[in-house]
Amino acid sequence: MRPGLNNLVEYTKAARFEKAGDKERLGAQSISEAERVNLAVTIGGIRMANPVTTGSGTFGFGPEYAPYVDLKRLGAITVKGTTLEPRLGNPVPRIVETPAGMLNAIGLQNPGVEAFVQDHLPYLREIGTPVIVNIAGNTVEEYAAVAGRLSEVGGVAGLEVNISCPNVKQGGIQFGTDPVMAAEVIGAVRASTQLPVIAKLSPNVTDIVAMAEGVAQAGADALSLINTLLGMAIDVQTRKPVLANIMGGLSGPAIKPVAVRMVWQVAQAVDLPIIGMGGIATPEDALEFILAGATGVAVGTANFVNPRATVEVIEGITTYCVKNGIKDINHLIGWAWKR
Amino acid sequence: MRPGLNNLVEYTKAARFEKAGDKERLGAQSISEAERVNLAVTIGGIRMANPVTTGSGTFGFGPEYAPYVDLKRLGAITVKGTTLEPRLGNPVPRIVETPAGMLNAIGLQNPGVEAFVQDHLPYLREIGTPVIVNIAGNTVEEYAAVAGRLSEVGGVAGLEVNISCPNVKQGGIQFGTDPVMAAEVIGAVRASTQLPVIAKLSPNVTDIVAMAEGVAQAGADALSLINTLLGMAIDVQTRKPVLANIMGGLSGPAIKPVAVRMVWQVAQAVDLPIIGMGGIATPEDALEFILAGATGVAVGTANFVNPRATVEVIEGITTYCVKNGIKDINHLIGWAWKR
Amino acid sequence: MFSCSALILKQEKLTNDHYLLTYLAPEMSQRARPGQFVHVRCGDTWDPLLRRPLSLHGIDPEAGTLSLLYRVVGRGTERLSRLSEGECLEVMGPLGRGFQLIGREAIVIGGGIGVAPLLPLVQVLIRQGIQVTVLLGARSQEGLLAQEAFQKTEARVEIATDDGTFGVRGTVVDLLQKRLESYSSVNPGEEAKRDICVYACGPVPMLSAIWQICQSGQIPLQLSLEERMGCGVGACLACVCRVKVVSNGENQKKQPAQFGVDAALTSQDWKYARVCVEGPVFWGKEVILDATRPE
Amino acid sequence: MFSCSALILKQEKLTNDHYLLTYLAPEMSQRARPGQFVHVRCGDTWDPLLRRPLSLHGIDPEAGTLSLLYRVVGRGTERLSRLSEGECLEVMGPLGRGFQLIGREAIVIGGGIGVAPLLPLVQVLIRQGIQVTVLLGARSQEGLLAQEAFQKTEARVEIATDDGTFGVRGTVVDLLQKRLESYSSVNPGEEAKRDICVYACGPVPMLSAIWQICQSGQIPLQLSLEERMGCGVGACLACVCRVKVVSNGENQKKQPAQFGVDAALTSQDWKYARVCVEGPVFWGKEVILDATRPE
Ligand SMILES: Cc1cc2nc3c(=O)[nH]c(=O)nc-3n(C[C@H](O)[C@H](O)[C@H](O)COP(=O)(O)OP(=O)(O)OC[C@H]3O[C@@H](n4cnc5c(N)ncnc54)[C@H](O)[C@@H]3O)c2cc1C
Ligand SMILES: Cc1cc2nc3c(=O)[nH]c(=O)nc-3n(C[C@H](O)[C@H](O)[C@H](O)COP(=O)(O)OP(=O)(O)OC[C@H]3O[C@@H](n4cnc5c(N)ncnc54)[C@H](O)[C@@H]3O)c2cc1C
Ligand SMILES: Cc1cc2nc3c(=O)[nH]c(=O)nc-3n(C[C@H](O)[C@H](O)[C@H](O)COP(=O)(O)O)c2cc1C
Ligand SMILES: Cc1cc2nc3c(=O)[nH]c(=O)nc-3n(C[C@H](O)[C@H](O)[C@H](O)COP(=O)(O)O)c2cc1C
Ligand code: FES
Ligand code: FES
Repeated sequence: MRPGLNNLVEYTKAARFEKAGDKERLGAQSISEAERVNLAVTIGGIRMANPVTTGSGTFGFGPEYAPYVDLKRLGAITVKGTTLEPRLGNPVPRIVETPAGMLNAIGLQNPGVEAFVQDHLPYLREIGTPVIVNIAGNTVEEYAAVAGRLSEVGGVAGLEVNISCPNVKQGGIQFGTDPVMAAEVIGAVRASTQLPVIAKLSPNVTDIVAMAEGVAQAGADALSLINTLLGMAIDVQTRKPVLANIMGGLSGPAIKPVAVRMVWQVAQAVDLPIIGMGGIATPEDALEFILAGATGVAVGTANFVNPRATVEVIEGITTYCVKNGIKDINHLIGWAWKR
Repeated sequence: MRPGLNNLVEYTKAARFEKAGDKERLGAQSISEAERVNLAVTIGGIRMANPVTTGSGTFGFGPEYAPYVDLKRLGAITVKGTTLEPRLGNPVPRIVETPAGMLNAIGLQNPGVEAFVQDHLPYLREIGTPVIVNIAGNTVEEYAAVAGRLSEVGGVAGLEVNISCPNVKQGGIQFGTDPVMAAEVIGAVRASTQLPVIAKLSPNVTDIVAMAEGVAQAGADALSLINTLLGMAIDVQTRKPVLANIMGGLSGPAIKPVAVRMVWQVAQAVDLPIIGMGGIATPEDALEFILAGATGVAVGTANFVNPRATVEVIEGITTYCVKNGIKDINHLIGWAWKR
Repeated sequence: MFSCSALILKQEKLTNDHYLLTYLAPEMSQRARPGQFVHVRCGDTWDPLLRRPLSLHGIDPEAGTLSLLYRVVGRGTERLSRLSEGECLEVMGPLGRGFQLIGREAIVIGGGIGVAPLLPLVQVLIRQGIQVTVLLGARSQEGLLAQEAFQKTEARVEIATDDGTFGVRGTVVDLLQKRLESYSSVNPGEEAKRDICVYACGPVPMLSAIWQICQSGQIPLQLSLEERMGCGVGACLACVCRVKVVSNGENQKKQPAQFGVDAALTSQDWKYARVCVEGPVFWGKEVILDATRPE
Repeated sequence: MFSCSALILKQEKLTNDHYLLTYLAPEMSQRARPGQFVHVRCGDTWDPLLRRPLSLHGIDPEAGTLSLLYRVVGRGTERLSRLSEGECLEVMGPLGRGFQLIGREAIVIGGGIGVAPLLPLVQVLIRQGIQVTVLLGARSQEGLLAQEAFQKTEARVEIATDDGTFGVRGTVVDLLQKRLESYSSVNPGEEAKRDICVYACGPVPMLSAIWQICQSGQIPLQLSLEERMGCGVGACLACVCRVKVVSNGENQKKQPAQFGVDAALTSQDWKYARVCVEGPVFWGKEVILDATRPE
């Protein structure tokens, strides 16, 4: 070893310790206080130990982040969008970085529901954390079929229905931008499953409240909002769109203000629990959504930046509750307009 | 003077020189090439020496930025939104910073059209740069009245109609989110002025193309897009919305991908010149909009970050044209989908 | 008003949260007046996006330097504190309307970081032959800033801390009251009040208390205010505060008053003024300190 | 796989655009294998947002250090180059599948910055008793990187520059052809081809040319690929490249093949594999280099 290396190793350990979760920083007394804070929430019948889940498509099927995060600690795991048949997805480039955000056009690459059930679900079941499966389709029937299949297999806590897909029967208009079509999808899914149904809304609409009301009437048990904002980027050197797919979905911290606004609007108008997402990277971000009216929160793009973002959010929420004398996280839901 | 200060002064001068416009950096030969590039564009009859104007509400009435920018060099100056009567605007806080962006809820504070004509227009007329006046109102009649008044006075090159205002007669729904109401406003303005009418569209809609088509049919000569995205922020300490107005408009680099996407969509569908805006801070940003189909571009929030952003964008576009052998900026408009 | 990349000559850490940054900007330093501020970038990416307003704490036109005394409170100031000697500071200024020098005696009051704009004020007041008393306040001794710098001037310096760890136990408001009593006992009569002026900068509750004392005693008062800023140059209308509308009779609306071009904007008895242009220094008799809007 | 704040021990500027950064990460260095990469943050704000993938250029488990050889091409790498000794690097890794060591002879080919992952490869190959020839290419002399480091190993190093300013005038492809000719003249027969392996990293046109030579000569080839990355851990599916589907008869779909769990995803004869997990090193016979999707 080089001279002085021991010191450096110590230094590195110290630096890592500094980065340790807030829980560690709270000190012994507060740790017991932290343990007394109730973080458990229920979303459409899904009981979660804490409000934090993952953004579909940003956390794979779980094992990808297992080296960085104890998956047992998450409130739920929401996995990549699953369709009836396998999908190849789009050509590359599939992503491009934008100011405080990114665009993606993955094109729903996924192995199809059967391969999901055989190859991925067993691993997820083992963890014990509630598994929310994000589902998608190009026809109402496809949605219903995936939902039906996932209801039979056991180990799925709920379905998150991604309605931001093009309806191939109706010329490719997105289900998620028309309240009637959205309600149709949710209604069909509702009819084919006993599992909790979470409707995941697209933010690319004039009236998010109308969308939420539509899917609520169609039988959704909960809402996820928001999905990505439709955007694009052009390469000034090639003078062509950067993404092979031309347009993509904008996510990351950049979109947080839009997401918080939509949660705020919907929470006041519709009596369903909401999983808030869009740019959550820190405990404060998550708290913004909860104060706006979200019962749960999902960490999406931030996982790419900080693979421990999910647990750091959980720890930070706990610290906030201890410091502010909040005994139950449920008290904070909607505080910004309720009190 | 302290010893060594002379050197430091030189250093500072050098640092400033380094930051000098691209034009300076091009070298003598290229400067003459730069002068041969045609940057002039025409937008709805407004002849601009270059494509660059200012985002309404971010550049005051012009003199505010005169110490930093030679206002004669701008393609046009788009001034703060003007209403029939003076408006006090909203209480503070009126702005909040967000990741790569900001929210504003100024509330259209403005001295009213008469004070504008008397106190601000004379200064603007002197400059010689085309002046675009952004107008707003709470009823169709108000819009028409402001437009009528501004048509009489001379020195106004065009009107940019901000339709993102609440329609007080129809319960506060925004004109800008309903194609029929938007067309009504534009139709009324069209009927009361000979000046070029630029419809400024809100991005908070499901179908930006339908909005654009609506105002095109109602007689708009050009389109500005985009206005701000509706967003909000919550202070986790007070647990209340940060802005006194609760919601505000999101602007800045964060929204650029959404803005480029909308320009791209509208440019291909509607045969009107577009002034693109939303997060433009650098020449490359401006070029993205032009390649997407914008004829003009507006620098908004970026003025706050860099008071010389407008001229730096003009200089950078020139450099780009010289380096890439582009003789006329008009050739680049819509390149990303035309070629 | 300039916008430049200025060379940082010094970045001193004064306390755990307080820094003193000195930069070279010859032209800017020649134009700067006490009470004015600069608008600085705290990084070179789009996050954080906006500039941060900071008062001029040191103005040295001879050396061509300016300095900023600031407290780290959030992301912007934290990043600012990481810059070091030899690096560049993107800075716009000098901005805003500074203090007006009037009368024969001055009482200059600073609370916490509010002392920042007051040091150059005191220096100029003294240079003009005005007699200056400086009242500094803080929670406790550690919160006292720039105290030595004030003591180096010819001003008389009095200090109060809430916990009595330094100077008098109490607040600057107590000190002000005493000082005004002794002034009026030496200089009796209404006339004498025109010869004194109070200058204050600090937290709003402190300013409110001072405002009330000066208002009831009819003592001229100048306050330096803070508000969130976008542009810093009067263009965005983000940074407003309420000021009283001075009634000029019937044609009041027609007169573009001292607050600049937007004087036409009035409610019944107040209007919004921009802190970055019409301020940050306002006359006590003009300003309405409570920032919430009445209906 | 770790994610940590590692102490930067050294940041050397090698050329105008190239840097060599060494950091301390004992556990990571013990796990790291040649051809693997790390995912680093290039700042601590949300802009730029994403991490940047960089290959491991130096792996020293004894010293507990790792090093990165990188070229400044954009905002991320530019910010990375501003970090200095004593500061922290946020880094995840080691990630991906590295090179597989096979055969008795190796030809290791690097073009431009593509040499980065090859140095530890060469060191390990030599330690395993494999005979190594290194072929380095660049436009001109200034573009040659880490040349001395390769020369310090026991490998035989040959260099080609397009303009002949150093080594042979020509490309590494020319060098490869010569080298293969001499190999097969010494080791004739099909069997001998299993005893050699070509390892390459560099620009896609170079890789394509090498791929064709190896394909037609049936020489084993391993390529290190690049693609834009989000997560770096296989979760986001951003970083895909096309690989051939190896037909296993009828129940092909059922077999989760060597590319991991997503083997079910297939078109007619290819599927997408993730560069960050199934790569960045791929076998030449598997990979389809042209990244555009055929219809
Ligand atoms: C005219 C003027 C002069 C000032 N002079 C000084 C000074 O000399 N020394 C000093 O330490 N501070 C001064 N301040 C306050 C200083 O601007 C804020 O502390 C600073 O902007 C906080 O930035 P941040 O990113 O660290 O905090 P954050 O809280 O992260 O900032 C978030 C946003 O709020 C704004 N903001 C937060 N606090 C304030 C505030 N008090 N006033 C205005 N905007 C705020 C920020 O500018 C930013 O846009 C002055 C403010 C004004 C208006
Ligand atoms: C597995 C792997 C190993 C690599 N090893 C090295 C190395 O050892 N040394 C080295 O100099 N470079 C290496 N690269 C390339 C390096 O990742 C890019 O040069 C870098 O990401 C550019 O970032 P930027 O912000 O400077 O450029 P920008 O062009 O501003 O980056 C914009 C976005 O594009 C992505 N991007 C740009 N170029 C590439 C690229 N070539 N590959 C992947 N993503 C890219 C960036 O990550 C970022 O998300 C490697 C790439 C991969 C995938
Ligand atoms: C790479 C990527 C893939 C995604 N895939 C899906 C998906 O399959 N289904 C879905 O409903 N949402 C998908 N999303 C959207 C996210 O789940 C989330 O709604 C969105 O990114 C906003 O949250 P964030 O800003 O935290 O990422 C994806 C997002 C990203 C960035
Ligand atoms: C402080 C502020 C005030 C604004 N005021 C107006 C306005 O009065 N009328 C209007 O049409 N748009 C207004 N806008 C919107 C801008 O003109 C522009 O459309 C938007 O900010 C997007 O561009 P940017 O990201 O470059 O700022 C305002 C924006 C800001 C930030
Ligand atoms: S900060 Fe823009 S008007 Fe004052
Ligand atoms: S970068 Fe996310 S899957 Fe490879």
